[in-house]
Amino acid sequence: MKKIRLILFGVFTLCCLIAWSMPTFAKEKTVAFLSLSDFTGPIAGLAVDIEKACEDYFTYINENGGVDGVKIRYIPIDTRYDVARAISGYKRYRKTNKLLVANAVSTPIGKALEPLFNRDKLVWLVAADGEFVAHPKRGFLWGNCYQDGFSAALDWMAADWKSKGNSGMPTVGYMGWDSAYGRELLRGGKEYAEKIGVNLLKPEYFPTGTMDHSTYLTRLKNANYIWVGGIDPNPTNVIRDAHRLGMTKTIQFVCGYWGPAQYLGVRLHNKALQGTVVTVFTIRGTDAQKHPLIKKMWLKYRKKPINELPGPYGIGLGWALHFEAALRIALKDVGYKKLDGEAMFQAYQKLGGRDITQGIQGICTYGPNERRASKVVRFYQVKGKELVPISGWVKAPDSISLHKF
Amino acid sequence: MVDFMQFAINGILVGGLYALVGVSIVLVFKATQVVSLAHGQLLAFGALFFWIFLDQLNFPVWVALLGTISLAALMGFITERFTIRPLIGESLFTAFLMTFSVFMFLDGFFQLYLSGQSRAYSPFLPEGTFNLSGVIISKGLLSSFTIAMLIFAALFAFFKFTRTGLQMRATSENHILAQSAGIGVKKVFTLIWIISSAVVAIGGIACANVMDIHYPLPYIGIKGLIVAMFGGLESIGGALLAGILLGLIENLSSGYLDGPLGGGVKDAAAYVILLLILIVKPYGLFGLKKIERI
Amino acid sequence: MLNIENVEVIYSDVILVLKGVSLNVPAGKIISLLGANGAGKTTTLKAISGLLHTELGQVTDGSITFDGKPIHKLGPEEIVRKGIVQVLEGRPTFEQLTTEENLLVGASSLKDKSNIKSDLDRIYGYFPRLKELRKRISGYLSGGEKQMQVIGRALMAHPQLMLLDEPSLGLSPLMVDQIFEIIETINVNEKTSMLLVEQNAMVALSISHHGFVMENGRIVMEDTSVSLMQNEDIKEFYLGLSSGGARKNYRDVKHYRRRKRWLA
Amino acid sequence: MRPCGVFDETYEKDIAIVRTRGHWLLLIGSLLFLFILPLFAPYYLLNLTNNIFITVIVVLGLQIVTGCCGQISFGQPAFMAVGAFFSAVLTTKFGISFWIALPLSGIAAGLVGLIGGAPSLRIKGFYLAMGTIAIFYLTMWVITHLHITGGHQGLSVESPSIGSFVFDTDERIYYIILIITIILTFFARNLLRSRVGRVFVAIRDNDLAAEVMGVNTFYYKLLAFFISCFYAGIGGSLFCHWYTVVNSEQYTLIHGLNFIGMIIVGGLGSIPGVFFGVIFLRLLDELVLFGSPFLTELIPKLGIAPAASLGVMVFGLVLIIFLIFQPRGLAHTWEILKTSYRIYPYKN
Repeated sequence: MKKIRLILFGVFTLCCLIAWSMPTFAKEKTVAFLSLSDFTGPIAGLAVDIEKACEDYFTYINENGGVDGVKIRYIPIDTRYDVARAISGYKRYRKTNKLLVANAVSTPIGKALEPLFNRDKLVWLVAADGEFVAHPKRGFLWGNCYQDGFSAALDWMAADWKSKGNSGMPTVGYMGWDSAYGRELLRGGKEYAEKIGVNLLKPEYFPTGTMDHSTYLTRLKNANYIWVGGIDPNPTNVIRDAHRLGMTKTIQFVCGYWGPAQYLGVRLHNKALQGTVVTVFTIRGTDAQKHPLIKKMWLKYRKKPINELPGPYGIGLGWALHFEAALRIALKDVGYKKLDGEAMFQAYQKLGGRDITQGIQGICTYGPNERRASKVVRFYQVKGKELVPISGWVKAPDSISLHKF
Repeated sequence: MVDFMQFAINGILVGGLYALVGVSIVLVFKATQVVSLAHGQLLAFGALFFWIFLDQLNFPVWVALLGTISLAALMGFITERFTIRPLIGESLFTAFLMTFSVFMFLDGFFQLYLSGQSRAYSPFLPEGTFNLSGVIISKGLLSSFTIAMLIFAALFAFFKFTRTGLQMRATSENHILAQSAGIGVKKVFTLIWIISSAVVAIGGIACANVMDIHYPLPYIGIKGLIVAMFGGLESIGGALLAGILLGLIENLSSGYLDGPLGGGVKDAAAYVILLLILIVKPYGLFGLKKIERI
Repeated sequence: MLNIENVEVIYSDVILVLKGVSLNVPAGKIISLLGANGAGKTTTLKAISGLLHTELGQVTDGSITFDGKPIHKLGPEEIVRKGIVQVLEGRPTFEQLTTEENLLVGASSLKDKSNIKSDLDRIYGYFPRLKELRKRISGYLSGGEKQMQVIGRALMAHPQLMLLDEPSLGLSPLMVDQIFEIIETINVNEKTSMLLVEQNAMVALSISHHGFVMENGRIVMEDTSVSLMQNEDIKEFYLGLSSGGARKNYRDVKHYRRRKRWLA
Repeated sequence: MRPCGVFDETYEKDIAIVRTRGHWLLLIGSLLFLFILPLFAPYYLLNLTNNIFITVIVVLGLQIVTGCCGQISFGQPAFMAVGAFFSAVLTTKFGISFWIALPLSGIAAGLVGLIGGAPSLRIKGFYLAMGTIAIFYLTMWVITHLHITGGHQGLSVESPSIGSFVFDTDERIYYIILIITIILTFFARNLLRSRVGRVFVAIRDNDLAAEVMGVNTFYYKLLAFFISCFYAGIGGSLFCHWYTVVNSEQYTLIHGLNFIGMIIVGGLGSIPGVFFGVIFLRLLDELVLFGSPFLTELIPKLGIAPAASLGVMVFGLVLIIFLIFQPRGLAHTWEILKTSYRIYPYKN
C-alpha cells in the first residue's frame, strides 16, 4: 500500500513538472492562434466541429510551408464554458511567442477577457454580440451579429407572409435560452420588429436542459412564425416538440446559425424539421458540400463521406481564412520581426471589401469602425434529407444602431 | 382549460421519467446510505449503450434492451466494487464525493465518445399523437411513461414478495443486524447497485428518447436527486409520487408564471417547492424520520 | 465444538480489548460468560460471530475454531451459515418489517427454502405470542415480544451454537424467567449449544452448565456453574450475596485485594 | 510542528497557535516569501496564486459551516455571486469606494446566507444540502432577473484604487488578496479555538446533545452560515474586482461541488486542510486545463475534443484514487507527519 502511494505521488509530481516546464516550441517562425472554446460543455455540440475546421485549415497551411514561411501554431483550450478557466488559460498562453489572435467562444468569456485582450493589444474574435459592434474596440465578430441575423429573418418572414397572399404583418414568437446569449438577439431585434411593424409576442426563455418545451410552445400558438434560439440539438428538440403538438403544420419555424445542422438535427429528426428555415452567415447544407475548399479540407483531414459534413464547419474555416489573410497583410506591412497584436489589428481592419472566405461567407466588411465580418445572410430550408438554399446572399438590416447599448 | 390539461399531462408524463431516475438513487441510498451523483452518468451510459446496440449494431429492440441492461448492471457492479466498497467505514461525505469523482471520470468517457456530436435513436417506440378534445398526447412519451410505471410495479413486487427483496429491506434498516442474521451485506450492496444501475439505464433510454443523447443528459441525475429528496430518501413510492409532482410543478409553473416573472421559472419553481416541502416535512414526503437518542 | 484460544482483539489499531481469551463451548451445553461492564464479553461474542469488522476491530492473535475449522477470518454471513448465530444486545429488530418478515430474514442463510413454512410453525410453537403478532410492524412491539422475536429469528437459521448477549436486559423479572425457560427448552429440544453473556448472573448460572468470568479482557475464573455459585467471590461481586452482613471498611479493602489478585 | 520533548506547561501555551521559535521563524519566513513573491514570480503563477487565495477564502467559509459545524452547503457559489454583484452594483451604480463595498458585500452575502441557513432549523444532512442547492438556484435566478445587476449580461467593474494608484494588474491586486486571506485565515483559526468554535464542533458531532446542554443550536447554525457566507461574499467581491467583470455564468453548481471536494480532500474541520485541498484541486484543474493543448501538440492525431475529454477523465480518476487511498484528507496525512516528527527518535 505504501509503495503504491509513493508511486502515485511520484507520477503526480512528474506530471506537474512536465506540464509546468512545457516548452513554448520556439523552433521556426511561428505565430499563435489561441482558441478558448468549449469542448466538453454545453456548446460543445457545435464548437467542436468549428474548432476542427480551424485546426484542419491551419494544418493545411503548415503542410504547405505556412504563410510566407511563417507557420501557425493553433492552441485550443477547453474552458468548459467556465470564465475562470478561460482566464487562467489565457494568462497561461499570453506570453506565447507571437500570440496574435485569441478567440473567445462564449459570450461571458468574451466579456470577461475583453479588458485583458485590450491591454495586451491582441486581436480577439468573438461570436456575435452586438455590444462589440456598438462600441468597437479590438474585438472582431466571426460573421454578422445575432440581432442582424434575427432582423434579416424578420424581413424574410414579412416577405414570405405577403407572398402567401396575406395582408398586414405576421405575428412572430421568440424562444431562446434563459441566458445572456438567449436574450442578446432582442437587444436590437426587438426594436427592429417595432420599426417594421411585425407583431412580436412576449419572448419565451427556457433553461438549457429542458425535457419538454410544450408550455412555451403552447403560449406561442397564435404566432405565424416562431424563431427558435439555442444551440443544436436544442432547437431541434423544440421543433420536434412543436411537431408533436401539431404546430409545424401551421407555423413556420426559423432558426439562427446555431440552429439545426445538416448532420445533427436534420438527420436525427428529419420528419419534424421539414420546412424549417435556418438563417446563417456562412454557406450550409448542399451548398457547403459542393464548396471546393470545404470539401477538400473535410475529405483530406476528416476522411469521412461529404454528406457527414457538420453544418458549422464553414465557420471555423472562416476564422482561419481571415487570420491567414490578415497575417499576409501584416507580414507585408511590418515583417515577421515586428509582427505583434497591434500590426495584426491594423491588418484586420484592412480586410474589408474583399472576398476572403472564397464564398463561404459574404464579402468581408471589417474596417476601422466596423467589426462585423460580413453583413449578409443566407436562408436555408430543410427539404427532404437536405438543407437547401432558398435565397442568395441577402443584406441584413443594421439593428445595432436601434438599440442603446 | 385545454392549456392546463396540456401542461399537466405533459408534466406527468415527463415526471414519470424523473421518478425512474429518482428511484434508482433511492434504492442505493436505502441500502447503503450513500447519496449518489454517479447515477447521472450511469443514466447517460445506459442511453449510449442502447444507441450503440440499436443504431450502430442494428440489433432488434429487445436484444438491445437486454444488452444495455446487462452492460449497465456491469457498470454498476464495477462502480460499487472499486469505488464505493473501499470506502465502507468512512464518512458518507467521502462516499458522496466519490460518486462525484466517478461522475467526472465517466463524464470524460461520455464526452470522448460524443466528441461534441449528439445522437438520437431511430424510432423504436410508437410515434404519433392522440388528440383528446384539443389535448395532445404524444404516443412516444406515453409509452415511455408506461414502461416507467411497469418498472415501478416490478420493483414493488420484488421488494414485497421475494426473499432477496426482503433481505434488501432488512439490510437497508440495520447493517449490523442484517449481518448477524446471516445476510451477506456486501453482496446486497453489490446487488442493489446492479439493480439500480439497470433501472437508471432504462430511465436514461426513456429520457434520451425525449431529449437525445447530448451534453446535458448526465445532469438529469441532479433532477433525480431532487426527486429522491422530495419523496424522502427511503421511499420508493415517495420517489414515484415526487417524480410526477416535480414534472407537474415544472410544467405548471413555467406555464403560468413565466409570463409575469420574466422567464426561466421552470427550474426555480421546482426548487422553491422542494424547499417549502423540506421545511414542512424535513424528511421529504415519505422519508423515515430517524428517532435520535442521545 | 467452539474453541477459542488465546484471542487478542484490537479496535482501530490501538485499543487492545481482549488480551488473550481462551474458552470452549462443548456441544449441546449452555455456557455462561460473566463479567463487569467493559470486561470484553460482547467483544468476545463479536469476535466469534465476525461482527468485529464492522466496528474496525480485528483479531490480531490466537485462533477461533468451530468443529475444528478456523473461523476468525470469515465474514459474519459465512459464520452464520456455519451454524453460529449471535443474538445482539438490546434486542434490535428490523423495525419497518412485520414480525413474520423478521423471522423470514432470519432464514437468509439457509440454502434450502422448502422447510421455511414448518420452521415458522416451530417458532410459533415456542412463542405462541408471536403468532398473534405476525402481521404487526415490529417497531411497535413491547420489549419482551421483541426479545422473543429476536430469539425466534436466530432459531430460524438452525444454529448449532447461539450466542446470546444479555437477553434479560431491561425486562421485568417475570419476563426474564419466561425467556430463560424458553432458552432452556430450546437447548434441550434442539440440542443447540449456547454461549450466554449475562449481567444477571443468578439466572444465567441457574440454567447453564459451565461458567467463565471475565475481567478487563481476560478470563479470570472458570468452573462448573454449581461450583461457581458456591464461590465466595462470585457471590460477593455477581450474585450480591454478602456473607459478612453489613459492610465494613476493612471488607472493602479486602474486596480491593481480591480484585487485584484477579487482575494480576 | 514541535520536536520531541517540547511540552506545554500552561494553558496559554496549550492553545497558542505559534508555539516555538521555529514556528515564528517559519511563519515570518513564509509570510516574507509570500510578500516578495510578485518580484520574481511569472505573471501566470500570480494568476494562479490569486485564484488559489480567493478560493481559499471561500472554502474557509465552507470549512466553518460544513467541516466544523456539520451543515453541508452546496450554495457557496451563489453567495459568492451575491458578494460579487453587491460590490459591483455599489461601486458602479452608487459610486461607493471598493474599500467600503468589500466588507459591505461580505455582510450582504452573510445576510442572504441567513436565508440559506434558515432551513437548518428543521432539516439536516443531505436534505439540508439539497435545500442549499435550492437556495443556490433561487439566488441565481433572482440575480439574473433583476434590472440593477445587469441581468444575464452582468456588469463591468473598475479595479480597486487608492488615490491614483490602481490595483489593475495581477501583481498589484495580489497584495490586497494576500492580506485579506491572511486576516481571514487568522480569524477562522481563532474562531475555532474560541467558545463559538467549540459549540460548532459540538453541533457537528451531535446537535441534539448540544441542544440539551443548553446551546441554542439554531442561533449557532445561523451564525455559522452567516460567517461562511461572509467569507464567500468577500471572495466574490475580490473575484469580481480582480476580473473587473461580473457575470452570473461564472457561478455554477459544479463550483459548489468542487468546493465541497476541496474540504474533503483537504480534511474536514481543519484550517490547514483548506489550503491543502484548494491547492491540490486547483493545481489538478490547471494541469488538466493545459494537459489537453499539450497533448494535441504532442500527438496531433488525437484531435482537440478527445484531448479535452481526457482532461476531465484524469480529473475524476485522480480524485477517485485520492479518495481510495486517503479518504480522510490531506490534513490527516499532515497530522501523521507532524506526529512522526514529534516522536521522531522514539518511533518503533
